[in-house]
Amino acid sequence: MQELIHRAKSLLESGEVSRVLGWKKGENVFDVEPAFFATAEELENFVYNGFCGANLSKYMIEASTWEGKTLVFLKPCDTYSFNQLCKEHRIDREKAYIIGVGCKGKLKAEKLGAENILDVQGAGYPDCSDTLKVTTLYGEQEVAYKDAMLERCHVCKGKEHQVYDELIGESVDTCDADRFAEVAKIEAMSPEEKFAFFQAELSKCIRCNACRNVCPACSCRKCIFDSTKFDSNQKANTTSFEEKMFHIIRAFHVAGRCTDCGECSRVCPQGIPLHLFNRKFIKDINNLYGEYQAGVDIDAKAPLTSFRTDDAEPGVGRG
Amino acid sequence: MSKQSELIKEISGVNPLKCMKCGKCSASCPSFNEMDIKPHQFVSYVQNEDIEALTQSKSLWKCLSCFACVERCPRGVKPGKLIDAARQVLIRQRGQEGLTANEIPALLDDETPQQLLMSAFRKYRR
Amino acid sequence: MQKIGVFVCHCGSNIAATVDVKKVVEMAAKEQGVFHAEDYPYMCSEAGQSRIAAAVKEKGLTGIVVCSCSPRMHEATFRKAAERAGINPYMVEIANIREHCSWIHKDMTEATEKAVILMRAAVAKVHLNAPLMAGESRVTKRALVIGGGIAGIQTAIDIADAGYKVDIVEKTPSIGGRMSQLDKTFPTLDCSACILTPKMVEAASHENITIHTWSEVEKVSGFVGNFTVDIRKKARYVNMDKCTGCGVCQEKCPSKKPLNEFNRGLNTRTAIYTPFAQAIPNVPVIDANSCIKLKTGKCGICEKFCQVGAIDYTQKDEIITEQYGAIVVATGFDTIKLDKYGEYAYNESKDVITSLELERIMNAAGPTKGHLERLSDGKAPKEIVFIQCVGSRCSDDRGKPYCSKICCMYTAKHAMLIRDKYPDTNVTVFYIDVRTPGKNFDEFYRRAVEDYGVHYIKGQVGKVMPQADGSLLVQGVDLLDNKQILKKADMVVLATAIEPNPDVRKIATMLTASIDTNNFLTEAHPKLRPVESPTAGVFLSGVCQGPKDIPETVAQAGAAAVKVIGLLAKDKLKTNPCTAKSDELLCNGCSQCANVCPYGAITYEEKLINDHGIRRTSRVAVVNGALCQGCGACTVTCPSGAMDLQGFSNRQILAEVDAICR
Amino acid sequence: MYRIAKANLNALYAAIAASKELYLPVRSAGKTNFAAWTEGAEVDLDTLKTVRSPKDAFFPQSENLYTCDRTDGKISITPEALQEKPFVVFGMKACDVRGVAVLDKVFLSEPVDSYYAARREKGIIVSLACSRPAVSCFCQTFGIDCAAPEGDVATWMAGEYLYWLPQSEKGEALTAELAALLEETDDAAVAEEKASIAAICDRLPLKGLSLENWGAAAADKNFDSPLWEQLYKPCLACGTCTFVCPTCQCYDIKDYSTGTGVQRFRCWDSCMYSDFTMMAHGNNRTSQLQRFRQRFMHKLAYFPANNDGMFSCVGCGRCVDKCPSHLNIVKVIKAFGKEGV
Amino acid sequence: MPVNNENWKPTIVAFCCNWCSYAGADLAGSSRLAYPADVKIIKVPCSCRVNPMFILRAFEKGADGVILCGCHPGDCHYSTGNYYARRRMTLLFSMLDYLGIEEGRTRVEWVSAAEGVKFSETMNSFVEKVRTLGPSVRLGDLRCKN
Repeated sequence: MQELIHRAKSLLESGEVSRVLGWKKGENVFDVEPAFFATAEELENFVYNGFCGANLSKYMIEASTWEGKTLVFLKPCDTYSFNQLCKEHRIDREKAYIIGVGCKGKLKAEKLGAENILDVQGAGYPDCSDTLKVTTLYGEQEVAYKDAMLERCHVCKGKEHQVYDELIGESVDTCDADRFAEVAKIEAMSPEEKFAFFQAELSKCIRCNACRNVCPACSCRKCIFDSTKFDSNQKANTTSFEEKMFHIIRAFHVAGRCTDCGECSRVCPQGIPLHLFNRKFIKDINNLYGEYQAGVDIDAKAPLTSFRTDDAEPGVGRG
Repeated sequence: MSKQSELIKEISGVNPLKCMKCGKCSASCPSFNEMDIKPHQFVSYVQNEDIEALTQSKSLWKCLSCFACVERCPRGVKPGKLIDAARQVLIRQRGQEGLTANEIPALLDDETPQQLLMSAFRKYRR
Repeated sequence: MQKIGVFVCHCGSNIAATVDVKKVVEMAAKEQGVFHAEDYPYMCSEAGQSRIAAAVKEKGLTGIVVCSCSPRMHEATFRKAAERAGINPYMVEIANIREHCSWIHKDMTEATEKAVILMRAAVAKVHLNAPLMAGESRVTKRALVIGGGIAGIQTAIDIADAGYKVDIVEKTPSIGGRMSQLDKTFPTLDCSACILTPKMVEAASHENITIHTWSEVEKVSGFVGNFTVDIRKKARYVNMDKCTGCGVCQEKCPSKKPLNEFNRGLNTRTAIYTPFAQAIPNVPVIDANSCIKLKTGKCGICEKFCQVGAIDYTQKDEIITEQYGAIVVATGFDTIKLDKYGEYAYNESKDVITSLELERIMNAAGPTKGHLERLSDGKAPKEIVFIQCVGSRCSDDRGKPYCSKICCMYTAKHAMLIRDKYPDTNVTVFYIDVRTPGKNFDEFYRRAVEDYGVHYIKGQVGKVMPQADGSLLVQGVDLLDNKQILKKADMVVLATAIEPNPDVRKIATMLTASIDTNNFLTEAHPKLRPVESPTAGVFLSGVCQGPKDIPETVAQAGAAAVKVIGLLAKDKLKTNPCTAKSDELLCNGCSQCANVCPYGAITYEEKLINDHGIRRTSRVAVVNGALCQGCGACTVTCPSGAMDLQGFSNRQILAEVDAICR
Repeated sequence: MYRIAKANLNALYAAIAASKELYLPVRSAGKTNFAAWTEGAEVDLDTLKTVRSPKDAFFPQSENLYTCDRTDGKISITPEALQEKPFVVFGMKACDVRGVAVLDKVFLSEPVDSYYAARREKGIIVSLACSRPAVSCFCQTFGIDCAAPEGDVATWMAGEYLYWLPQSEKGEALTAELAALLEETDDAAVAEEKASIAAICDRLPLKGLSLENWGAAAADKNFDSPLWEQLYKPCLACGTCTFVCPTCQCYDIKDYSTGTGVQRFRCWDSCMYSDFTMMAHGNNRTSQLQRFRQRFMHKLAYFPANNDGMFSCVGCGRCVDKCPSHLNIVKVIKAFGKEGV
Repeated sequence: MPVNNENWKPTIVAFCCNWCSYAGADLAGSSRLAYPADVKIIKVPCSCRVNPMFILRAFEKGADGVILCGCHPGDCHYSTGNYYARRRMTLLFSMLDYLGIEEGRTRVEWVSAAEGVKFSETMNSFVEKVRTLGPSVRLGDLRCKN
């Protein structure tokens, strides 16, 4: 971590970058927040540990409009989003100096009992340990690092950075599950079971829009659900199948653009597994139109803005 | 409306209205000269609901069910199926009075084509 | 807030017999924003249109809903009426209560309910309609004719005579098309070449006509008035400018195996060849697939003998790009393949031939130098049987469901010519019907029967059986005699069905012109616009639109030319205002819309945006209204809803959905 | 003081639900939220904080106000019926009960919001002491004692019993209705539980959180502080903090087209949203900094200025737990505290 | 929720492209090929104009089935529109299946201007299918009903 701070300071001092986009210490070990640092002094509060899950690519949209370059620290999975945003002309590559940071898996504080944590030992970077020692208000406990990881780290797309100016730090492969297993499990359910599952999950939705606002693909200047152009009075929620329209359309709008960064599921206050929507589309796209990973190749044709004359017909695989 | 003509249409699945009277069925038929009612005329009999004449005709038993007419008909009318259905109607009318398999050998003569025999056996076994 | 008038048409009894029009009027009057509702027997009539105008004036209407027949029928009529009445033509919406309602439903209550809902949907849409202004686009004063047969030649000459430049693209080495393969023409028995070659020469020498033979259309973009076309000029390996057409190269060419396409493969030609003597241009091409030099690098005989040094083995295909205001499709036809008709033994016997092959046999320049001979043994046939409707009027997948139209007449012609030239030859024609609607057509047919003794038998042939002695046994039926006929013949001629040139599908796709299930190009209207394609700026000439004979083809060619001339005579065209439009306040500049636009109508600009007082410079999409054709692909790709389609906006369609589902 | 064995709670719920609507924390799809009680619902009194606060019971996320309909050219207006059936909100924590007091200030001051007033009148609050307060809790800062919650009835979980203390007329009436299930007992167990809770509260990391630089006086003082520029940056402009908050009371009024008319409804809105209070000319707060500042200034300065010093934060800590960027009101309070303006 | 009520009439929204399917519907009309009056057609320039939102909105507002008709692949008046529509609808329908929405409620059919018979047959079979499924509730918006 000191290496990151050191490097950031020297880039700031040399004037190569005007600011640094990274993570800042919070009140506790886990409540790190994304932050811009303008001076070496401010960088004293820089932190990079197992709780730095936030995907900073999204903040680069705004940073691209500012004078000068921004040094941004990107984890391997964040670089997919960065690329995708470059592809869509939302980020100016020239305005970013990217340090690709290593990743050994990111943690979900909730899995450690976030509301009672006083301290966590072993979540640092690069020196994290296999077992986290958690001190809570109500006693101490040990949790395997693996067991506290975000869902997305278990199905990690790999620790290769897709875009960077330099790389710092080592990574550990954390992938130990099939990315599409959950989707396949739901696909195998009966329609009634599927409906019951999603109804229970979506009924929790409070339409706080955290999933949308954290999503690098959902970075429309004005979301159609906020705009009057579609007559979509989506501020009120419904009682039958709450917020389905919002979540289906949101997933549809990011289909072929979603890099599966998993931020939506990370931030949902109600713990709705929102990645199941996006991953369903990714699975279908891979199956029907060939493997496609958004954010890998800036020049690749996106699956929903291209076609083949012998594409599958709608409803293929039904009944 | 003659029930029998409806029955024939139903059994055969033939729509006589499709016929454009080109005669290709009769031109293709190997038993043409044996027949009193010619293949291209079958549809007219069904359309005119003159099923009686059709079921009484020699043609009924002269059709070899070779289905050349079915194959070659440009309009998909399939006169061979019509005659097949006419036989079926007759058989249903006769009910138990029909020939039994045992009675057949006595009625055979050398000129009866083998295919007709096979066709006949097929019907009688039902 | 719109003031809407609803006008319900009875269409005589077409609508009124099934839909309670009074009820529709009554319900319309209750709709929000509807200030006027009335019904009338024929809304499209002069009187009906006047009522609309009167209501607009009297009630100050701003929007109009006409409940009538399909908008495909009279939308334009009512838009014009609205314009005359002083409101924007795009403030009119049609509720289709005839084709989509009265004609398909029998129950009056049910049909009326549906008509009311369709009316409501149209009213809901009009509430959100906005006046649209047609833009203008320039017209390139040059036409392209695809296909150099008689249809293409005639169209080109007519357009050129009116003073406009025309290019003909022909994929074979020479213009002339099918007609150049014919011997004589019915019902006058003119020599085909004698009437065609002057036309070919006229086209070739016309100062306004450029002919690209041995060329194919590669790519078409743009729109009416402004097409951009890539033409592939295939390598000819002969320099057009140097060649004198002396023909020595063809005499000397050692590769003599390739089948002669012009003679329908009945004989062979050399690798370097001109398809026929009167070819235009009279410059040979080298068939790269059979040229020894091009295949193995050894030979070069033609080059050696060419006194002007016109042979150039290094030629490559060349793509030229041209601008056109209008495109005429004149791609013609071919005969169908007879592989599925085993009963006629076409593939078994050389003496079973198609009528087009007979044309070549009868032609003095053909494989038999014009002598009527059996191709198997060269003997003169004494018994000839013609079979009509081979593959025509056939509802299964072996043939075509339509009548090929020309066979009855050319068979009569063939029969007559044979009987005339070879009186000792018997000619029998098996027919289903003899169809002779045309000037002097039936007279012609009767002459064949009465004056030339052609034996017409009503009935079909079931089977043609080649015999060991080389003859053909024809089993047919005489339906009038009710007799089966077994006839020995020396030659059987099949009146084979014609089908559109197989290339037409590819061309139609490039032109975005629609084709029907038989691959014939579709007209904009089967009766009223028979020579126009539904795609603006694309016109139809000849058999590509449907079977026709030479006079009809020439007539249609002329008609297509007139339509082209009418188009090229304009300096500017009004463009469809129902185009996409980007809201720069919402646009993300992500380029997804541009990726799906088939017309390249979307570009991006860095623009200073004032968003309610907040200023920023942003990359935003800009739609070129002249290029946009209004498909709407971009609108769905746009996640922020910045891209919308005028005339079919998101809110308009949602309003229709709401009205139907309420 | 009354008590009921925990094992009997289902009977208690059933008895309440027999004549009233009953809302209480129910676990569903892995999360606990207030929901209507039904036979077989998985009641969860152990989870300290429901994801969203129980303010829905009085101020639902969306509610119809009235319906307009145009039939045969005539317009009719039908107001939504006011709450008539009595209901009980069971298991509200001390902070959430105070949250209702904050809402009262807004909706019960003139002009009184009749929909809210009806719900307050018909609603009975049965609060529950917090056995295990959490790290993110700071209700003490606002003078709230989570061991002695307010409400019509206060309850405590101790040992095998739920202890029940009516604290108002409504509470007494409810207790009377449930007399058959409740047995009288002394205060001993509750006193012990209160002491235990107090001991935990003493150890809470946010115990000493000071509001020194906040309150009515801060309205002008803190407005132009350069700190906001620092603080707001990570904010994603989502509404999580607002929608889990027990005191946020901003709403939007919208019309839902029924085809022949409209339903006018109101729904929660968030000052964090860019289209909050959007008007024809645009928005009166044009940057996220302004929107971010508004939320905290409202809770910590403007509200106290207009309501006799009452803060509109109750220290429940939900926003602290849920913010996707780990921004929160505590960081804001501290930032200005450090400054010591 | 299948209903036994014979009189129940589903609400069916059919989006038809202007060039092929709308003309196909016209042809069905001029050929007097009957199909249930439950089908209401909305004209769109091309199948690619149909936003998934329109389809969800229809269900939200009470439609029981939504069908999209366009030109046959390869025959699009705009060359490529229906290819995009095909991918979009394939994914959307797959998502709806995934959410447990009855699959018979959505359909895409390619109907050319010459296929009046196909149009009519398609509508007949689609309405029949939706009838067996009964009223749509899973995607409905309860605000519509109160």
